Amino acid sequence: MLIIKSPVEKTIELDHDIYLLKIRCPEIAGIIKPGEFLNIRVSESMYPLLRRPFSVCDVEGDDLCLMFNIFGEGTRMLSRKHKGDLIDILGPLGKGFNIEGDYDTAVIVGGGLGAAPFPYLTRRIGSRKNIFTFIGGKTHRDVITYGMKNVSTATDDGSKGFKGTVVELFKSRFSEFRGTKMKIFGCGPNAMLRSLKEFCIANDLECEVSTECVMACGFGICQGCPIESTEHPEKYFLVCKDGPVFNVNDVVL
Amino acid sequence: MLIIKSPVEKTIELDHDIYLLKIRCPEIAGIIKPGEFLNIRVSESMYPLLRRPFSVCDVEGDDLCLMFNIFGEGTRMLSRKHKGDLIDILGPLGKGFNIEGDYDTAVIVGGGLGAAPFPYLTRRIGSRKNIFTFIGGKTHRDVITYGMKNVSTATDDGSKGFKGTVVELFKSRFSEFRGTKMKIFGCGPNAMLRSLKEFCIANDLECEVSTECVMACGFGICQGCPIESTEHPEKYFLVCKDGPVFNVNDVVL
Amino acid sequence: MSKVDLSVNIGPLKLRNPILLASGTVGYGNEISEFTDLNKLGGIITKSLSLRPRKGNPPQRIVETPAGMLNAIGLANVGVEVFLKEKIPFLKKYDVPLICNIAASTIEEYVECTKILTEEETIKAFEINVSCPNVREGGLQFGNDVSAVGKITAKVKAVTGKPVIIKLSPNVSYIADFARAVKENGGDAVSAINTLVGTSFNIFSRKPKIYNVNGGLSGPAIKPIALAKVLEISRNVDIPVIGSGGIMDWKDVVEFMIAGSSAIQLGTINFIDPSAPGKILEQLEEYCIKYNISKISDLTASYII
Amino acid sequence: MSKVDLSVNIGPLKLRNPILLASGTVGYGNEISEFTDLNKLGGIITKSLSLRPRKGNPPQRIVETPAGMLNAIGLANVGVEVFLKEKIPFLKKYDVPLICNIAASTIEEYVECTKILTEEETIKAFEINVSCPNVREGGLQFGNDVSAVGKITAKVKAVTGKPVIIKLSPNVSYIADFARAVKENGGDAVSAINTLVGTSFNIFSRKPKIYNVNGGLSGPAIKPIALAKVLEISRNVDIPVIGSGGIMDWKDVVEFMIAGSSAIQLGTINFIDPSAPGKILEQLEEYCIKYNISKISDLTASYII
Ligand SMILES: Cc1cc2nc3c(=O)[nH]c(=O)nc-3n(C[C@H](O)[C@H](O)[C@H](O)COP(=O)(O)OP(=O)(O)OC[C@H]3O[C@@H](n4cnc5c(N)ncnc54)[C@H](O)[C@@H]3O)c2cc1C
Ligand SMILES: Cc1cc2nc3c(=O)[nH]c(=O)nc-3n(C[C@H](O)[C@H](O)[C@H](O)COP(=O)(O)OP(=O)(O)OC[C@H]3O[C@@H](n4cnc5c(N)ncnc54)[C@H](O)[C@@H]3O)c2cc1C
Ligand SMILES: Cc1cc2nc3c(=O)[nH]c(=O)nc-3n(C[C@H](O)[C@H](O)[C@H](O)COP(=O)(O)O)c2cc1C
Ligand SMILES: Cc1cc2nc3c(=O)[nH]c(=O)nc-3n(C[C@H](O)[C@H](O)[C@H](O)COP(=O)(O)O)c2cc1C
Ligand code: FES
Ligand code: FES
Repeated sequence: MLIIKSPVEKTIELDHDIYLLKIRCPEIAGIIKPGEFLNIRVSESMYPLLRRPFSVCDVEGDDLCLMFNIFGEGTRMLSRKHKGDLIDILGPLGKGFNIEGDYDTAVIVGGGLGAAPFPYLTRRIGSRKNIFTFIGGKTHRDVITYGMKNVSTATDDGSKGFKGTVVELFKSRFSEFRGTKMKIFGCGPNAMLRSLKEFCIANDLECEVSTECVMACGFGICQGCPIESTEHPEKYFLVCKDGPVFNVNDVVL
Repeated sequence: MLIIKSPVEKTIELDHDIYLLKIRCPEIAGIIKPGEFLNIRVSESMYPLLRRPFSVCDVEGDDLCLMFNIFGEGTRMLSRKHKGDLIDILGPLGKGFNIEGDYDTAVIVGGGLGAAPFPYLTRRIGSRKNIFTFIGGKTHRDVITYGMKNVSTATDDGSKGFKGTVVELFKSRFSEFRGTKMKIFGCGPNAMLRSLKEFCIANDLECEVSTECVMACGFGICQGCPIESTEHPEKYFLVCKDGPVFNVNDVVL
Repeated sequence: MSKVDLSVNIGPLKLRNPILLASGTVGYGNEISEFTDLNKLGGIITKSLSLRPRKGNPPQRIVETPAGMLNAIGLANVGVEVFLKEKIPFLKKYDVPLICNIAASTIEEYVECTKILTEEETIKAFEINVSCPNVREGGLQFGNDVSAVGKITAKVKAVTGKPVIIKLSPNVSYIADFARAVKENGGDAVSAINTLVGTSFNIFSRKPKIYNVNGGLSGPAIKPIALAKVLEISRNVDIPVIGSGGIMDWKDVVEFMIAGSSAIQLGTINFIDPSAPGKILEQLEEYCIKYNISKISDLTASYII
Repeated sequence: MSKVDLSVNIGPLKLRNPILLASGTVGYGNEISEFTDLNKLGGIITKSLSLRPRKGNPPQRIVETPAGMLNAIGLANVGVEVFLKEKIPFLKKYDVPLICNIAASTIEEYVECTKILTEEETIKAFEINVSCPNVREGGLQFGNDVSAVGKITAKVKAVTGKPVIIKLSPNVSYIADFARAVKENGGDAVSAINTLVGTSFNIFSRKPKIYNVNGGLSGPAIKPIALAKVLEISRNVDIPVIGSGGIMDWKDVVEFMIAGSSAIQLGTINFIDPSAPGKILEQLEEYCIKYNISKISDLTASYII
């Protein structure tokens, strides 16, 4: 864990209100793993007060990439950063995806901005495994496929790709993967993760999901980010420390 | 009184931490008078919460000029505005200097940033009267003579011009003005205004001073800016509405 | 005509919409009328009036704080007599319900002020300020004493037929107890909240920045506290609540109504943007249209807990 | 060796400097030790401990507000037993005074916890939390009841020879009354303030953002209120005060000391910048050098009013 002020390299508007921010930060770029996150102070002032958590979207050499949409005031301020502006980063934080292990096909399932951690996951898996990616959104505007491989898309309104949810899309294509040793990587809204979990349990698939929770600190001191544990109902996991990536069997979604 | 968002034309660092901000605002530039002020929202966010009052320093065609030093967070943010950034202005506010009247020599006495309203006063008096300007500061760094005519300077440490206060300088030069019909225009720290007042009363000089007070609204609705009245001790004047410029005899400094 | 019914009732007081301007943040209406059309507002509440004119506290009266401000005006006001003679004529030109806020140091003075003012037909209701933190006598002591608040309510009600709203202090443990005392003594509504007691020091001079030492904290900083107080009253006492404390935009208005407010007051925002009341009203109407809210009063206490 | 004497006394408790880390904002010290050298701090106060482990409230537990945050953690903690077994060993590695914060729903539970913990010599003092707004039983009710606070103080003092600090609730009209009750019952110091009760609603779902409905407001938004409470105690009761509420930098520390604090606690700032405690300490020392303050404790209650 480091706290470091690093200069913006580039701010790119990928799509309407969706941004990619590249920050030159070799210290963190060198050690961060897919699924881990950063807690970012978007302003030096007291407004907004708290840091904002963002998954590492990709690492390009010394550069950290974040992908985000303008949600509230904090992300709006972040979208206005220019080359050279210093960003106050706390990271790397949390536990990321485990990309090692006994599988030959990585299936990535992302909903909306839940796609954010997957470019880096894709890069780090590289060519060691097959990768299939399913990305869904409400409309074509919410489908972001930046930095991903073998992508199929789904939209609720059918405006791009399959008409339906991304989990339904995955189900409809599931037979293609019969016989391969799969591992599923999921990230997106809770409802999506819940239906992904159901499907993975029904089909006995290994699955890791990245979860979200409102956070104050991001590194375990505030107890602000509980998530129910399946095995230990008497206590919560902390999303920021024990997660944000969990084996889908370990948490109640 | 208008509320208007107007674009920055230029930000100039006049001296270390002293800035001149030019804002294109024909609506207010066309009507504002010397000594009147503007109440400026330096950020769209809630930080800082209140507007910041600034005298109009000069008017150049459609441009309003402000002169300020970096004092706290608000002025720091203002100093970082770039061409095209919109500034939320409330103005013109208050009662300014009365430049008409039966005098032939205008003597301007300013301390530190108290010089701010005088370039515009100088411009508006033009060549109709003689103008002599005395500007003082702690050291040469605090002496700002931008936009002024016939300037003599004083510094407490003697690092520029006369060694002593600006009022002492004025006193030492007072004999030069014997026989002329003078009007004094003062602006600066309270201690300076107090000694200016004493001198003007002792010598029966007409004098107007621009005063300062912490303000919330700037236009008379909060009652936040009282100044003691000499004639009516049972009630206060409001600096923002009844001032900021007062005849020196009317207020307790 | 608007498709949305923006009108609200505060007990017997009918207002065309829930937007009131808070006492002490609009003077007597003159200055703000340049920016917001008073004829459109739900109502305007005067600066606290006292029997005799008050000079108020010496400067410094205002301190900015993080997302808030402290004030210690000290109830500077022209007094009821000058108000009736010099300020009412301006307000009469507008078709806006006028609520007179009254401050006093004794119960008798509250009664006396009300008696004088109730004769003026332009005045539609009274807001009794038992909660100003900026005067030594009266003010706070009353506001933090349940039985005093009950007594003031009853005595003021006895001398006026017009609606009486009691403006409660937030500087108490259980504000619902105070709202209950108001109700039991015949009060028509409560306003919640007035400012919270706060202070600030100059670390170099070691003196309080505010001449009066303490001031009242207002602005967005206090919004979560104000919402909790409104909710507490709404869940415990059956009395209309006028919410206030840090409202900056239409979303805050909706939030205060959901939490239990029948109407709301705009205070500190007027200093920052005196055109805000008009804008907020428009945006509130747009919100109602967009979300199919045909009667805005349906929002009041619509929390799902 | 430093030229400035940064040491302070909180009654019988001697600290090498006035910077404490506030309960609930540093867990049990592990994580923050990566950013701030615990060996340099005045002390560290644990998350509130209860007799048995507590799971705490379901999410959402945190809401950001203007210049502040609401939390409703619900006193999630490992319980005294696990604390002694699993958390103390880490803290023992450091030379930092450890203050144990205790929360309970009954007076007996406070006493029981203190009895167990007082045996552990690493623990230098107790801070009794009578003011957590986030648990239904106990907590707030105690904190707003003068006689309960007095009783808890006396009973806890009876079972430990270590200094007992009572952490007061700000959700009261006259906090000095509570400080007086602490003093009269043998308490050694008070902490002021804990969080203020607040809430926030999602205006679309109309549900409270916080699962527990209310949360505790902390951060710079509450600083003026905290300062006024510290000052009130300092002017009325002769008992050491540990100040807290929105301290963000060394200037705030100085302001709290001037207003009457013998030491201070850093809370919310730790979430934003966990290296702040160390930095603030350095800046505080620089300030003392620059302004010729040879003993920092001279700042305490040095207000000029
Ligand atoms: C581990 C983790 C990784 C994330 N990665 C990404 C990412 O890669 N790209 C991206 O666009 N977003 C991501 N998010 C969500 C992102 O943090 C929020 O969109 C952002 O905080 C919103 O801030 P704001 O000021 O714009 O919104 P506001 O609504 O003004 O924020 C108010 C408060 O709510 C919190 N908040 C709001 N939305 C969320 C949310 N969805 N999750 C958690 N807290 C929230 C904020 O942090 C803040 O405290 C991630 C969240 C977490 C927990
Ligand atoms: C009528 C009038 C005209 C002014 N004209 C000028 C000018 O032309 N150039 C210039 O540099 N300054 C001028 N000032 C002072 C200027 O308003 C303050 O320097 C500025 O508000 C400081 O803001 P800040 O955020 O940088 O400081 P902060 O200290 O962070 O501000 C905190 C609060 O204190 C108030 N405040 C701080 N200093 C002053 C002050 N001297 N007077 C009034 N309020 C203050 C701020 O408005 C704010 O509310 C004028 C003040 C008044 C009342
Ligand atoms: C400068 C100022 C003066 C005030 N004067 C009064 C007053 O005279 N009487 C009163 O009842 N409330 C007074 N108030 C309190 C406001 O009416 C309102 O209750 C409070 O400011 C909270 O709302 P806000 O956060 O929207 O400002 C005053 C507030 C401010 C900021
Ligand atoms: C997330 C969080 C958890 C807290 N938990 C506790 C607690 O367990 N016990 C306690 O006495 N105070 C607790 N507090 C209160 C703090 O110790 C402190 O008194 C308060 O936050 C005010 O200081 P601040 O504004 O600097 O944060 C908590 C505060 C926060 C923000
Ligand atoms: S966000 Fe603070 S513990 Fe997880
Ligand atoms: S600043 Fe508000 S009345 Fe003068």
